[in-house]
Amino acid sequence: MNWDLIIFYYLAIVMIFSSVFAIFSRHPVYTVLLVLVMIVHQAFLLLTLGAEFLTVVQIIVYAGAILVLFLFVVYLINLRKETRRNVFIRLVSLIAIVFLLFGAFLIKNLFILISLKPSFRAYLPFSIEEKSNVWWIANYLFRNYLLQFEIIGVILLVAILGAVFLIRKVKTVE
Amino acid sequence: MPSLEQYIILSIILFLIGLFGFLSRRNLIVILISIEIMLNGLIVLFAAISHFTKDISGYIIVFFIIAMAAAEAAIGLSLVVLIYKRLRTVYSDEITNFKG
Amino acid sequence: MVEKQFELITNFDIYVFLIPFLPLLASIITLIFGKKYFRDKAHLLPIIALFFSFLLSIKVLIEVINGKIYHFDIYTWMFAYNLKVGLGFLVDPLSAAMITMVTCVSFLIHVYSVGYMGGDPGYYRFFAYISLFVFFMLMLVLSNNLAQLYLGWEGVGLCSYFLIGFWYQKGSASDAAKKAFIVNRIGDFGFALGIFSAFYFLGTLYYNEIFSKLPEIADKYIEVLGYEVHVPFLIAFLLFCGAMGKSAQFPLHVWLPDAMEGPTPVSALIHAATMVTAGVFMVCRLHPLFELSDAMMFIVAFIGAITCFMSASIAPTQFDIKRVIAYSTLSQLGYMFMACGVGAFIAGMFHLLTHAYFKALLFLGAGSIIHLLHHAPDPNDIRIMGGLKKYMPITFWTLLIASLSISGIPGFAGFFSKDEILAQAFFSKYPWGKFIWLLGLIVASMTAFYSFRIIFRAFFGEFKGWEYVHGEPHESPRVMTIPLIFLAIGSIVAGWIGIPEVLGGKNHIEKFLVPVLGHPRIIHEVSHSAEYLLMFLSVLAGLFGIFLAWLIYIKKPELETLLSKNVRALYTFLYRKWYFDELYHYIIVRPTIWISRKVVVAITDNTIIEGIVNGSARLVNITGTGLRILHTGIVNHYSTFILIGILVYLLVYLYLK
Amino acid sequence: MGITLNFFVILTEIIFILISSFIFLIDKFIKNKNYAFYITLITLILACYLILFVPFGEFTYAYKADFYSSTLKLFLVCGAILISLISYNYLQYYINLNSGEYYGFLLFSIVGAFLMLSGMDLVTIYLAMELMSFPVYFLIALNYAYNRPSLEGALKYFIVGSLGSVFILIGLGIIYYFTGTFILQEISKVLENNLYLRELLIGFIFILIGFSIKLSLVPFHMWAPDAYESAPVPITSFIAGIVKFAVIATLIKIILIGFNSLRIEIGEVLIPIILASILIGNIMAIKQDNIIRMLAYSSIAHAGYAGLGLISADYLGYSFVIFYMLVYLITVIGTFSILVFLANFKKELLHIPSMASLCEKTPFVCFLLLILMFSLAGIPPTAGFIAKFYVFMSLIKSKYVWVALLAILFAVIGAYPYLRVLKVIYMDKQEFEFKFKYDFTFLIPVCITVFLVIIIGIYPKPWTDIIYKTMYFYLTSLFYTY
Amino acid sequence: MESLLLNNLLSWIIWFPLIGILIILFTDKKHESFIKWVSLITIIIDSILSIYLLVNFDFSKVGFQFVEKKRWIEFINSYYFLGVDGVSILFIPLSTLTTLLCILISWDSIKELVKEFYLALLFTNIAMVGTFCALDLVIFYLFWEAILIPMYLIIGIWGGPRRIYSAIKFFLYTFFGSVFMLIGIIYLYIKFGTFDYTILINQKYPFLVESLLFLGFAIAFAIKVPMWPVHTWLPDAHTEAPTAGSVILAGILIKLGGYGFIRFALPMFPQAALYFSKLFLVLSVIAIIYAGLVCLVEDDLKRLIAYSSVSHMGFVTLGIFSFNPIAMKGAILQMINHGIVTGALFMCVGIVYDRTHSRSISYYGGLATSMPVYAALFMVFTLASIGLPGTNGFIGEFLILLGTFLSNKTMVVFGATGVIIGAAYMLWLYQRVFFQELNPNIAKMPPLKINELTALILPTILVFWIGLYPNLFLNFMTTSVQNLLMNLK
Repeated sequence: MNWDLIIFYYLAIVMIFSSVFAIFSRHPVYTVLLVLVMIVHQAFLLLTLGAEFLTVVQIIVYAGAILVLFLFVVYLINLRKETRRNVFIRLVSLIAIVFLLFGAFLIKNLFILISLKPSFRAYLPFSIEEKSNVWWIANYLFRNYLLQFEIIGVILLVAILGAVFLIRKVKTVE
Repeated sequence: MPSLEQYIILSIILFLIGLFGFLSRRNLIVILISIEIMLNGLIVLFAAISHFTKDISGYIIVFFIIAMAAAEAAIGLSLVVLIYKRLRTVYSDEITNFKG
Repeated sequence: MVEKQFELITNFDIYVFLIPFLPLLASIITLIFGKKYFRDKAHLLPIIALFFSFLLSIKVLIEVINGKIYHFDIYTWMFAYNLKVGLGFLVDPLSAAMITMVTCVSFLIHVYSVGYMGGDPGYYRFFAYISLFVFFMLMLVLSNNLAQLYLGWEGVGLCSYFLIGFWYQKGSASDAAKKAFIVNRIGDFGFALGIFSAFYFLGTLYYNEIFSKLPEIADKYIEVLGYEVHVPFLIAFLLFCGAMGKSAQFPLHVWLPDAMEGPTPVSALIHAATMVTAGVFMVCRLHPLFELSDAMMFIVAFIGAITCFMSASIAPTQFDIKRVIAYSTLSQLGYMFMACGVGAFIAGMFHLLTHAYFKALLFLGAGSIIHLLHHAPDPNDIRIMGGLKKYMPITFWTLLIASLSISGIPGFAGFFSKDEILAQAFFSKYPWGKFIWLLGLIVASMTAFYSFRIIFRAFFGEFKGWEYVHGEPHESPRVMTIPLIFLAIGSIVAGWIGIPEVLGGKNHIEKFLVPVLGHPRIIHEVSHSAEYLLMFLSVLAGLFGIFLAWLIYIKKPELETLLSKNVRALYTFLYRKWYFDELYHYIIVRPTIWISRKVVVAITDNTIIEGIVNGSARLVNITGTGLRILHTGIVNHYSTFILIGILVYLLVYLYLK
Repeated sequence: MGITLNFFVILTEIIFILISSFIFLIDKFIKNKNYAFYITLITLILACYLILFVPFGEFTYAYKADFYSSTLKLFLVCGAILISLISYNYLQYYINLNSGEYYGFLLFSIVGAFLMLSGMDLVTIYLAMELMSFPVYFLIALNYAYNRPSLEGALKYFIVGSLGSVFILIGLGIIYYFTGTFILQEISKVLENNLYLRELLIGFIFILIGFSIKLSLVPFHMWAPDAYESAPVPITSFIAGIVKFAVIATLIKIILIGFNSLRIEIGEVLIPIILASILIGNIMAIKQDNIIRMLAYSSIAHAGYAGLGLISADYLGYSFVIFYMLVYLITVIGTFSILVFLANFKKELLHIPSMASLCEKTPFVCFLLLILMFSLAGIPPTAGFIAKFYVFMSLIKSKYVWVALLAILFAVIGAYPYLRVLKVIYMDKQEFEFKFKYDFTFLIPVCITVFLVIIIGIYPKPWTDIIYKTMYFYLTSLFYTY
Repeated sequence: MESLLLNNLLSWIIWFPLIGILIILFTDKKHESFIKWVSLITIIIDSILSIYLLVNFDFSKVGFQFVEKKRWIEFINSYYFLGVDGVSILFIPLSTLTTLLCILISWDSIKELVKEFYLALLFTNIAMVGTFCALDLVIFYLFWEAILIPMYLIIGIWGGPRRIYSAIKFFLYTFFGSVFMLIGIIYLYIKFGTFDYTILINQKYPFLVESLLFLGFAIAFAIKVPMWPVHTWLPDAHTEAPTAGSVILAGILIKLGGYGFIRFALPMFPQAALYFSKLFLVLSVIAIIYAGLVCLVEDDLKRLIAYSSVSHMGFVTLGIFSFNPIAMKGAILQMINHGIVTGALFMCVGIVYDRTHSRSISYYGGLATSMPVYAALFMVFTLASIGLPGTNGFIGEFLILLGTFLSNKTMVVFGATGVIIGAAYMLWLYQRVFFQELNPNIAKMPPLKINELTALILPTILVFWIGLYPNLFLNFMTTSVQNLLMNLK
């Protein structure tokens, strides 16, 4: 048992459990915080995959921006604990059955799929040793993926404009 | 070094957990968070493939996914806040004005 | 059948053409303009037209006697591949004799109607219809092919329908009209099939071609429902079905008595003299076909015999004067068929001609009485008549002549024709001839009995209908009595054209018709003494009937009630006309209506077929309602359905290849 | 390997983004909000010009302006012009919605559609699809000014849409795992070598899920009626017409360029879903009283009909799919412009039973609606029939007679909802006051669309020709290397 | 000039009402009488054109005449291909005349949405004539289905109390049928790459395929005819439609089914047609008797006549499927006859319905007293309907039954009972409506108006014309039917 595996298992177990607890927790604040735990662990997982840049982005964007946003909203809405009410939707058992069917299906199929190891035809081979991960990402992001990058920019613009626009006071007619 | 399969299994498990939350919770905020969990599962998937195939595209997709997650969170949360303001609820089974 | 001495004329002949078309023209003009312009002069045009028709037909008759035969088409009516049918005329001795009789009798009846129908709101209509009828009757008689025969056949039926239902406000009249038409239609069903099969086997509908092709089918058999059937028999039988309908023979006779709802001249013209004899005419016209099948001849004779006996038995029990005469018509028609059935076609035709006169006379005479009593609730009831002899002498005497004629008293027309039939039946080469003769003899006395029953009840005894008559009962106007007189003369004289050679006559009619109808089918050695004996027996039978009537209705009136009381069952049976109306009502009409209403409409149409149609619509609707319930409006459920959709995709994926 | 950064090629999109950003910028300062409409109109007309005259070419691997995408973009822009006219008409009566943002979001969404049509790799297509969808969420939500529950429609659309995007990402992951690329051309190379056919098929299926959600095929359809009903009426026509058109055109493009070897299997996978869409869309449309909801279900069914061409797995069939969607786009714009006309008078008129005896008030409008409804039902001599006819033809050509038979039987059911609308309009009676004003923003779109519906119905040749040519372009260029 | 007309005569006849439509379309709905006159004149000219077509028809020639073939959708090899032969030629004047009668009969009885009504009628005319002329299957289907639109409106808007149900039922029922044909048409195209009728009739198929194709076409036509188990749309539609609608339905629409059988189903799939002919004969006979029985107990005037249509069309299909030239000619002629007679009967019923607003037979009685001219004309049509010799009904039934007898005797024996039942119900109807005591309900009936009288006189003339001199009409079809059946054998 080498360290790589131990770290991986640790991260994986924490991620899984924190997300499970997040899903099952009654209070949204706990959910958000548990997801925060999961996301930080995932950032480290990305590190084990040699993606330093993404680790940073993950921490900054996910933990720093998105989850904080969630937390804000949870506090803004100021929800009571869902003690007296159901956590889950009606007919959750039926949903669960469908979900389990789907999960079984997915896992079974994916197992078959990943057992077929593709002969990796590395399309754009790179070696981390030569240049850093950040260099490669930057290089591709602003060349091959320039358009997509621009689109992402526009998407974020639209999202922000939309969010602002919606929350802004629109005159309503009742 | 863990193998690609292990990463993929982890990603599937995360995805499924997120999916279950997405399907079963009434709270809209939790549903949105579940989307984030699912996306995280996918991040693991892409990063792992990218890592093991020595291909940069996967990382870039991860980058895009994170950005998309931010955008979706912004939209979703603004809708939730608005719904809370207008309809005084954040539970999906109470928002059933349209059906049938 | 046309013998050598005849000259065949195949060119269009305007005189022959005008015989039927003058009445048609008169009819159309009267129908269209009658109401507005002619009103009570509506009779003029038809009568004039018919008079000219009559004259023309006498001209044509003379030409035929002089040895001409007309056979031509006006134009091709239907032409489809090997089917070619024209509207055309065949004037040979048979049709010449018929048209003369038809135009003559109808002319007289037209004249009579002027008086009888005077003042009726539908006066113009009546004359239009009756002229139209004459047109169709003449088309029937003159036709040279089966399709045109069918045209006339249905046409006279139509006019009969109009005229029976002439007083359409009366429910019974319109019922009777409808019944007549439909019963006729049943017969025509067979007739049409007969035409089809004739075409099928012979490939033509023209008489002359049919006759020339008959030998081809003489020994042909065809399988029908597993039985080998003789082809001539099949064709003849189907055609005879039509005759049964039109001539009101045994199973289809029910319409004729009801048809008496029409005005009396109509009964006289259509339901006695002309239309109902079309069946006999048709059998005579197609006699080569009928003769090919002995079985068919038997059936003709048998049906005739049944009808003859049945109606003769019903007639004495009826109180409606016209019905009695109607049954007598039935009986006489049966006689004619009996004659045909034993191969005595000429005798049948002869009886047809004489019968036209005396039966028309009977009806018109009865009409004269009815005219007198027309304020009575039921003017036809002989129970309110009586003692009219002194008030209506002309009517009495003419009616008496007619009754004597129908009873077969020597010297009158009926005697000659009836005697001819009986004699030829007795000597017939067909084995059932003797039986027919015997039955004919019995019926002859029955005929005499009920004929004189009318005479005795109507003209003797006390008049019982005072309350319905204003002042004294009186004779009918001259316009009615003159036709009576003419018909009375006809009832006597018409027989003289067929005085048999035994009695020193020339038997013109036989000579005249032999080229068409052939010699009587009798065994060869016929001794004169036997003929005399038969003649004596038939006269005796007639006299016996008259005597019986005298006994019951004049001498001992109590006998009548006694009889009806003592043999109650028989009497009721006869009085209810052998229960045929009830039989048909319960066996055919009611079940048909019941099946239509309960099975066809209620079950099949509304429940099964509509059920499937509307059911599928309802199924869609229910499915929609169910699906709406699934559509809960909860977004989680939506996502779940998406998951299901994915599962569907994946399942299909799994089953690929 | 050269990467071309020819910004001239994406000029249209750039101008769109710039102008819509500009609208957002200046919106605060202009009182009369109609300016945005005119800017939009000018932009769209400019776009027509640009699409016609900007040369074909590529921008990195991700974008390629070619005959196919340009032609379809042209159709989209024409549709968008009509929709903006409808919107103008609508917003005159719903003033609270009348703001620059409305048009700004519309333009953003159109940019997304353009990028989708031109996108040559899956990532671009995925992102462009999101770009197309996000403004629509906002536009739906905007309607809360008049209809508070309309937030619900936006939320449902959003949640379902984000689930769809997640599944698309899974699909991308699987494809990436086996091919190492997202570029369609490269994927097709892998497939041509008969490698990982089955694996890539499942990857495609996951992508298909995202597209199915946007197309609202049956089990993925449940958001559609809710979203349609809550959106402002012109936006509904946008979702039903333009979004679907773009999505299905893109799907065909993906199949043609990337998954050409798998198209028969893709067709087979689609069969149950497509049939269910037609059946359930039609059945549910019968049960609706709100005409927009009815049209939502009908749009589900129509997506199904268009999908029949995908089942046929035939190039001709694909061109018929596009033709079908084009006809549907035209018809739906016409229909919705009439609905806008009605909604402007009174919102309740969108309730089908309350439309009774409308024909006595505005026989002209009802006549136009009649033609459009028969076109939707697929009765000749309207365009709807020709479109259906072609689709069935391609299906039968591919030996799916039974599918065609079932689909066409469902079409019989599907005629009923439209007949019902006509029934209410023409045959039911009620008393109500109706004042109307024929505005040019109403007359132009409705007359153009009805005219097109009839013209295409009678003489479809030029339209099918041009669409087939766009497909033919791909068929000949399929084996070009980049 | 004349050649311009003659070369495109069919197009002229089909599209001429378009002029009227355009004029009416741009007329304000207030000018009702203008609209009426425009449509009347349009149709009169169209009728004259169609009679001009008859006059110029050369009935000795085999094959199609007045052929027009222009490119339409080359993409799928479909042409704007028109032409007439002896089978279809008579239907064209019949269609225009029927529309003419409809306009006359609706002159006063349509009071609301006048403009739309005449638009719909003219549009129907276009579609009807087009259907009879089309030789390209796509064009045919286009026209065939296009009729549904105006008919749906005519039934649904101006119809009786249950009009909506009937209109929708009519629409969906017939639509249901024709989609099978559509599949068949497409299949033929896929197989042979053309929609050209003249090419398609010469093709050979495997028997199974042929049977399926035949059944697909036959379902469409059988529903339109309508044959027995699929007839239930007809009573509802006929009953609830306004007079003009009933007349068009009875006069032309259900003829399309029979025409389709003769033109398409039989020559294109001869073996299958022969194979299934027994079935169709039996169905025809069932229709004849069954519908007759329904008529016996029906109290609704229009419904009765509607069911009688089913019965009469049973004769037509009987004639068609007997594969006999005489019966085939009879069937075509009977379709014309039935169009005239039943159309006229519906007009008659419409005339009294306009006055009393009752279709119940028991509501009437003794009508002959109050409306004698009307009663006489009704009698003419009744007689024609029951096939009395001298009227046109006889010629048709006689030829059908005679021809069928040559090929199938049993069917005729059963089918001919329909003649009896027909007489029974029609005469009973006549008796209950016109005879008997005058019902006080209808004591005061206004006499026939001039437009109504004109509309009834025209069919009366045709009834006797065809009845007494059918050769004029039979000659048109001789060559074509012979040719058609020659190809069948």
